[in-house]
Amino acid sequence: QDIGVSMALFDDNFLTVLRNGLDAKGKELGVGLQIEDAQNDVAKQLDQINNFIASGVSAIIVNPVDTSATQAMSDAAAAANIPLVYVNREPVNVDTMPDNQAFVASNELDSGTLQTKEVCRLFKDAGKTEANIYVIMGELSNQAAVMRTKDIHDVIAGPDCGVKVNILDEQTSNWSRDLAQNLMTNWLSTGAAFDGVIANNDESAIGAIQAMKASGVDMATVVVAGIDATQDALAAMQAGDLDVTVFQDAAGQGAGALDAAIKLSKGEAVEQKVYIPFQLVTPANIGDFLAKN
Amino acid sequence: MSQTTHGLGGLKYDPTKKARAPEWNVFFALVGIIIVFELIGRLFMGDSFLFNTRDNVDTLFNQARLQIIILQVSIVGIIAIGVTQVIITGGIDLSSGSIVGATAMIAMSFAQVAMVNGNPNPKAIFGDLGWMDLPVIVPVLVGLSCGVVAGLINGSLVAYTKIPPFIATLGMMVTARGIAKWWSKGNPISFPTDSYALIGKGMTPVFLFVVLAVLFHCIMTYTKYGKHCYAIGSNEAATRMSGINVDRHKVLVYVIASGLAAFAAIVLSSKNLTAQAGMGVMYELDAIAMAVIGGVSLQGGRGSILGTVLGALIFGVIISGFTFLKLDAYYQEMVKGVIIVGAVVLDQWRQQSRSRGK
Amino acid sequence: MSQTTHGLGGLKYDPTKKARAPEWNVFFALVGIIIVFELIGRLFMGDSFLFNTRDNVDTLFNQARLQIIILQVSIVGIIAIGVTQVIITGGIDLSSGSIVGATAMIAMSFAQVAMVNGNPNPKAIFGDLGWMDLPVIVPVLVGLSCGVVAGLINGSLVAYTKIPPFIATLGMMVTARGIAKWWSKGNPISFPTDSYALIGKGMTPVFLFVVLAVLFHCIMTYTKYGKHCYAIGSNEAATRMSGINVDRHKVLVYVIASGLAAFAAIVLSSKNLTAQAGMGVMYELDAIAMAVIGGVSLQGGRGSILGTVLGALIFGVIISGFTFLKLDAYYQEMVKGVIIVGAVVLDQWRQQSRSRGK
Amino acid sequence: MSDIILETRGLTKRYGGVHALEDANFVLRKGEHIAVVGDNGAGKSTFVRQITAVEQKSGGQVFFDGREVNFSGPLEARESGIETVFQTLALADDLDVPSNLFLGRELFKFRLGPFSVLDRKTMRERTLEALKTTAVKIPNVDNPIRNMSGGQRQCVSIARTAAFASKLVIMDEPTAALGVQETAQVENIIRGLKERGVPLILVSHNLRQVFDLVDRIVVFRRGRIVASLNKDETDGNDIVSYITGVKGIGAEASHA
Amino acid sequence: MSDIILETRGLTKRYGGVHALEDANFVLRKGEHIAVVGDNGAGKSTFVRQITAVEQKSGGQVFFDGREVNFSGPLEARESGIETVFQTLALADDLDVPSNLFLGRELFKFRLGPFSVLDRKTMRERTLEALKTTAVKIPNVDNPIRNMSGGQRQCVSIARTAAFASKLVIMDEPTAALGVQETAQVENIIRGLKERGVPLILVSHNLRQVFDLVDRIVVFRRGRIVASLNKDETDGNDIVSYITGVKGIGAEASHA
Ligand SMILES: Nc1ncnc2c1ncn2[C@@H]1O[C@H](COP(=O)(O)OP(=O)(O)OP(=O)(O)O)[C@@H](O)[C@H]1O
Ligand SMILES: Nc1ncnc2c1ncn2[C@@H]1O[C@H](COP(=O)(O)OP(=O)(O)OP(=O)(O)O)[C@@H](O)[C@H]1O
Ligand SMILES: [Mg+2]
Ligand SMILES: [Mg+2]
Repeated sequence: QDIGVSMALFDDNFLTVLRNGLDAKGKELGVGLQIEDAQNDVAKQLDQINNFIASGVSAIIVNPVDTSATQAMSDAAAAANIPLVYVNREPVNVDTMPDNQAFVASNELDSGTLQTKEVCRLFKDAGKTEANIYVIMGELSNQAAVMRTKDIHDVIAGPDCGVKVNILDEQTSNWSRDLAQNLMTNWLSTGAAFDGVIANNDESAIGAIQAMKASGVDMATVVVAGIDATQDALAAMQAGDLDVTVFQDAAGQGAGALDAAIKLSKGEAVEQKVYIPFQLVTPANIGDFLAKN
Repeated sequence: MSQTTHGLGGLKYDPTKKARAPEWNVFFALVGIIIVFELIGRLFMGDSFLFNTRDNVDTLFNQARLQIIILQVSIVGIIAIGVTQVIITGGIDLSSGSIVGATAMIAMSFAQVAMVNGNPNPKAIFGDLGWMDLPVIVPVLVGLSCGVVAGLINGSLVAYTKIPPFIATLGMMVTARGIAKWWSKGNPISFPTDSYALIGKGMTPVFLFVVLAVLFHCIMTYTKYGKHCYAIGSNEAATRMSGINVDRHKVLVYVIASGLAAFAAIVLSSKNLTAQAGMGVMYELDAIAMAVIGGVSLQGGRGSILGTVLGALIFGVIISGFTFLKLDAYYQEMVKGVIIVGAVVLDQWRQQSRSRGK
Repeated sequence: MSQTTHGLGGLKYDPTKKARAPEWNVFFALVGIIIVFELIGRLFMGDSFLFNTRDNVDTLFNQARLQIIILQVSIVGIIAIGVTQVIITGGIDLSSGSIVGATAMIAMSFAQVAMVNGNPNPKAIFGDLGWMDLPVIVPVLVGLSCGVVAGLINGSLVAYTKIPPFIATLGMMVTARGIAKWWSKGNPISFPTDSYALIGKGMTPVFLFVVLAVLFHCIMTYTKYGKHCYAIGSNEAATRMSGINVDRHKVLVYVIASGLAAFAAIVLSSKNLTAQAGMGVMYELDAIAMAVIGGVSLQGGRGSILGTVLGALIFGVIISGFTFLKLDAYYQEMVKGVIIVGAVVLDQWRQQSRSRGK
Repeated sequence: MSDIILETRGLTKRYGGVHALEDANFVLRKGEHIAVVGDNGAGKSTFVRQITAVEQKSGGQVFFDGREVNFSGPLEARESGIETVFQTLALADDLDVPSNLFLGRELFKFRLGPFSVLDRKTMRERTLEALKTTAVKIPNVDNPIRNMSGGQRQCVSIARTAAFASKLVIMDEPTAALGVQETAQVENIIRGLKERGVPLILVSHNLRQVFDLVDRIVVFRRGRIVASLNKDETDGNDIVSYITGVKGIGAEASHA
Repeated sequence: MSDIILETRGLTKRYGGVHALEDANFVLRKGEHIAVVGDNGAGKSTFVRQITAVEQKSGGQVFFDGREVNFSGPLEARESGIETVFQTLALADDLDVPSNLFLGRELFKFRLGPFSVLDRKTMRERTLEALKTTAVKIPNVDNPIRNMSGGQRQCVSIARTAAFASKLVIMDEPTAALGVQETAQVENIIRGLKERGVPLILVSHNLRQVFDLVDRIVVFRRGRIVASLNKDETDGNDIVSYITGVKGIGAEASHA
C-alpha cells in the first residue's frame, strides 16, 4: 500500500515538523510514503498529483500551496477514483468535496488573531493606552502572510484590543530572518520610537530581535510576537527576547491526515472536516511546548 | 558537374557525409533516459515505466503516464517556444516566469463567475463593478495584452536603449512579480467561468503546445522572421549593416516571447482554476534550460524549436521518472541537476567527436 | 617626441582628452539616486535621508543608516566579487545562491553548542557523535571546502566538457539546493558557538567585504590572474592560442567564485545565528545585477571590482531608501525593477554619448 | 554641382584623444572611380565608417546626391543607395551563403509582413550565379559562413555588393585576402561598375591595382587628406612619397 | 633525417563531407623558408591549423623536430616552439597592445603563481621597441586592440611572433592588410629570420613577395599539394598554371 504526499514546501520549519509527523506515523503503520516537494508552485503540485495517479497510489495527501487551487486537484483525484486528504490548510471547495476526500487543518484566521490579542493584552498590562508597532509580513504572494496580516489589522481596529495601536510601517521580509534583520535595522535608523513588533512568523521576529539587540535596544521595553513556536523561537522566549508566539500541532495534523487517508483507501468512512486548534505560547506556558515542534 | 547543386567546385565534396542535425543528439538523449528508467523499473521494482502493468486497463502503454509526461511540461513548453526565439537572436528572457504570475492574476480577475455554489463569489475582484461572468474572450484578450505590453517594454529597452537583455528582463521580472502581488494584494483569485475553465482542461494544454510548436517551427525555418532571428544572433552588427531593421525585429521577438508567456499563463490559470502571485516562479529558468538542452546556443544564432520541444520532453520524462522510481524528494533535485548537466554534456561531446572528422 | 610615451606616432593624439573610466558613470548614478531620496525626504516627509535629524545624537550623518546601507549588501557583495570575475571571463554563475544555502547548512552543523539556556541543544545535528562546541576553525574550513568542491565541479564542467556556464551552474544551483534540503531533512540548524557567532557580528561583514573588495581589485588589476581573466573574456580562442592554459584558469576562477560564496554563507549564517536550506535564494541574480549595474559586461572582457562595489552600494541605497520613504511593500518590487533598469540605461546612455566624440 | 555624387566638408572624427580623421574635404563625381590609399592607421576605414554612418561623425558635413545627409545608421545609408564592402566583413557567421548574400533583400514565395515565406530555391540559384562572377570556389554553399576561408568570405561580401550596386559603391581593401585568379575577377567586376557608370571608392594598399583601375587617387596621412591626384599626372613613387610624408602637408613634421 | 624540422605524411582533414586537405606530404628542412600558395579555399589555412593543432586532424602523421607529435592543442604546439601568425588574428580585443604582445609570456615584478604581479612598465617599453621593427604607427598603445585598424592589428600579431620566434615560424597571409611601408618592414623581419636560421612557412597570395623571400614554393590546389618547386627552377607563370590547374595532378579534372 502506497500513499503519495505532496508538500507545499520542504524547507519550511513548520511544514517540516508536519512532514516528520507523517513520516513517523507511516513507519509505525508500515505504509510506504512517497513525499514530494511542490516548491510552492501550484502547478507543480497538480502535476505531482497526476504523477501519483499514473503510478497508481492508493491514496493522496496534499498540503496545498494555495487553498484556492484545490478544485482542480479534487477533480483529478475524483476522476481517477483515488482518495484525497488535504492537510494543514483548508481547501476552498471544502463543502463540495466528494465522499472519499477529507481535510485535517487549522483555521488560519486564528493564528494572527491570537497573536495580536496577546500583544494588546501585554500593552494594556504595561499600562499603555497607545502603542506604536512595526509589522513584518511574510511573502506577499503567500496566503498565510496575507491572512495573518489581515488578522492584525482586524484585531487592532476591533473592540477587543483595548489599546490604541498605530502601525508605523508594514513591510515584507519574505519569511526570512536575514531580510527581517535588515528591515529592522533600517527602521531603527529612522529613530522613531516604538513599542512592539508583530511578525508573520518566528524567523522574522527573531531577525528583528537580533537587529534590536545589535543596536542596543532594551528587549524588556518592546513586545515582539511571532507565529510557529519553532525551537529557535522558544529559545528566544526563554531568553526573554520573544514575548508571544503561536503553536499549531504540526505532527498531530500529519498523523491525523495519514490516518484518514488509510481509512479512505480501505473504503471506510471518516469525518470529512477535522479542525486542529492553534494554541498561544507565552513564557507562562512555554514548558508545555518545548518538546513538541 | 553534379557538384554544382551543392556549390562551386573547388574541394572534393561528398554530400552523403553531411553532418547529422544536432537535434538527433537530443533525441538520442531522450530515448536513453527513457530506457534507463524502464530498465531500473523492470530490474529493481518489477514495474514498467512506459507500459501498462495494471489489470483493470487493457492498453499497451501506461496511458496516464504518457499523458502526464507531456502535460506537465506543455505550459513551460509554450513559454520555451518564445524563449527559444529570444535566445536565437542572442538575447535572454528572465521575465517569462513573472509575466506568467502577473498575467494569470489579471486575466483571471476578468474571468470570475458571479455565483459559487449559490453564494456570491467571495473572491470577486471586480464584483463592485459587476464585471463577472464575462465572455471568455475578455480575459483572454486582456491577458494577451498584458503579455504584449510587457514584451514591448522588454523589446524596446533591449533594442533602443541597448542595455543587456539580461538586465532589461531582470528588471521586468522584479517589476512584474511586484505587479502580480499588488494586483489583489497577495490574495489568490479563483472561481473562473466554465468557458474559461475549458482552455486548460484535460489534455488541451498539450494540444495547444503542439500546435504552437509546429507553427513556430515553420515560422523559424521558412520565413523572413526566422531568418532574421538567426542573422541577428549570428552577427548583429553585420545584420544591421545589411539593411535590416534590427531594432524593430527585436521588439517583435520580445513581444512574441512575452505574448506566449501570457498565453501560457491563461492556460495555466485555467488548468489550475486559480491564479496566485507566486505562479510561474522559476519557469524562466526551466524554459531556458529546455531550450539549451535542446541544442539552442546561448551565444545566439543556433538552435531550433524542434530541439526545444525535445528538451521539454526530457524534462517531462525526468519528473515522471522520479515519481515512478519513488525517489526520495531530497534526491530528486540533486539528480535533476545532474541530469540537466549530463544531457548537455552528452550533446556537446557528440558534437565534438563529430567535428573531429567522422 | 612627447608622443612616444603613449604610442608610435601616426595620428595626432591628445592624452588630456582620454576617455573617462566607466566607473564614474556608475558613481554618478549612485550619487543621483541618493540625491533623489534626499530631495523626496526633505520635500515630502520633512526628514533627511543621509543626515542626522535626531536630537539625542550629535553626528552630522545618520550613522545608523549609513551602516545599514552597506551592511545589508555586504554579504551579497562578497558573492558579487566572485561573480564579477566569472563574468569578466565571459561566464556566468547561477549557483552562488544555492551554494550559500548548502554551505550555511553544512558549516553551521559543525558550529553548534552543546547547551542552550541550560538545556541540551534541541537541534544538534551531530549530537550523537558529540561534535559540538568545536573550535571555530572547523566549521569555517568545512564551509570553505564545500565552496571549493562546488567550484571545482563548476569549473571543470565549464572548462573540460565545454558546456555553457549557464547550464553547468544551473545544474549546480539545482543540485546544491537539493543538498541543502537533504542535509538536515528540511530542518533549520541553529544555536552556534559564541566564537562562530563573532564572524558576522555587528559591522564585521562590512569589514570583510571591504577587505575582499580591495584585495580582489588589486588582483584583477595588477596580476597575471586578472590579466588572463580579461583576455579569456575578450577572446577565448586567441587566449588559448597565445599559450595560456585557459581551462586551468577557468577552474581557478570558478573555485574562487564558489569559495567567496561559501565564505559569504559562513558570514551570513553567523550573522543570523541560524542556517536554513532556503537561504541565499535569488542571491545569484542580485549578485549578477550588482556587477552589471557596475559596468561589468556580460559579453566578458570588461568591468571591474570597483564597479561591482558601486553597483552593490546602489542596491543598498535603494533598499534603505524604500524603507525611509515608507514605500508600500507592494510597490517596492515594481520600483526596484525600474531602478535597476534605469541605472543601466543611464550608464549605457552616457557611454554612447561619449563614443559620439565628446 | 549636379555632377557631384558625394562630397564631404571638414569631416572630422575623434576617438577620445585620438584624432583619427581631421578636416577631410573630398569630392566624388558621377561615374568617377577614386582610390583611397595611405599607411596603416591613416584613417581610411574611419573615413568610410563616417560616410556610411557606421559611426557618428564628430564634425563636418556630408553631401550625397545633391543634398546634405545625416544618416542615423548604416541602414539609412544603404537605403539611400550606398553599398559597402567593409574591411571587417559584415557577414552572419551562422547563416549559409545564399542567406548572407540576400540578407535584408530576401526573395519570397508569398508576402505576409515579417512572416513572408522565403523562396530558398531561387535565392540559391542566383547566389551560384553571382558567385561565379568572382571565380571563387566553394564546395558547398549550404555550409555556414563560419566555415569559409578568408578569401571565400571576402568574395561573398563582394558578390553581394556587386549584385545590388546602385548609386555608390565603397570597397575597403576588397582583394586583400584574395588569390591571383579571384583578384583578377574582382578587378573585372570593378571595371564592370565603371562601364555601368556606378561611382566607386576603393580603399587599397595595392598600388598596381590602384593605377590599373581608378581615375583619381586620394592619399591619407595621419588622419588628413594630403593629396588628390589624377592617375595620369602621377606615378607610384610620387604616391609613396605622399604616403610616407616626404611630400605633402605633413612633410616637415614627419621627421619630428 | 636530422636536418628535417617538420614533416607531414598523408595529413588529411575532412569537415563533414568537405575534403579540405587530402594526403598532404610536406617536408621543411632546418633554416629553410617555404611559401605555401594556392587559390582561395585550397586548404592552406586548414593545413596550418592541423600542424598547430588548432583542430584535430582526420588522418596522417606530423613529425616535428625529429619525433612524431600529436599536439592536443595550440598551447602544446607553441610550447614545442612553433610560433604562428594566424589568418584570423589571435588577439584579445579588450586588452591593450602590450598585454596582447605579452599574452601568455608576461614579465613580472615578483612571482606568486597565478597571482604574480605584472611589470607593466617594462612590458610597455619592450612593446614599443618590438613594434618599431614593423614600422607601424599607433598613436596610443594603451587603447584596446578593438580600436586598432586592420593593419595595426596585423602588425601586433607579427611583432609578437617575431619577438618570440624559436624553432619554427608560420605566417598565414601576414602582409595582406599592410601598407607599402609596413609590408617592406615585415619582409625585412622575414629576412632577419632567415639570417638567424629560423625556418618559416609563409602563406601568401603575393607572388612577387614569395619569389623575393623564400627558397621553395609549395602549391595547394583543391585540398592537395600539387607541386613543390625550388624558387630558382620556376617562375610566376609556372606557379599560376599550377594554381589554376593547367599543370599538375588535377590538370584534366579541372575542366570537368
Ligand atoms: N574606436 C576607436 N577608438 C580609438 N581609436 C580608434 C578607434 N577606431 C580606430 N581608431 C584609431 O584610428 C586610427 C585610424 O584607423 P583606421 O581603421 O581608419 O585606419 P586605416 O587607415 O583603415 O588602416 P588600415 O590600412 O590598417 O586598415 C588608428 O590609429 C586606430 O587605432
Ligand atoms: N569547419 C569547417 N567546416 C566545413 N568546411 C570548412 C571548415 N573550415 C574550412 N572549410 C572549408 O575548407 C576549405 C579550405 O579552407 P581554408 O581556410 O584552408 O582555405 P585557404 O586555402 O586558407 O583559403 P584563403 O586563401 O581564402 O585563406 C574551404 O572550402 C572552406 O570552406
Ligand atoms: Mg582600414
Ligand atoms: Mg586561409
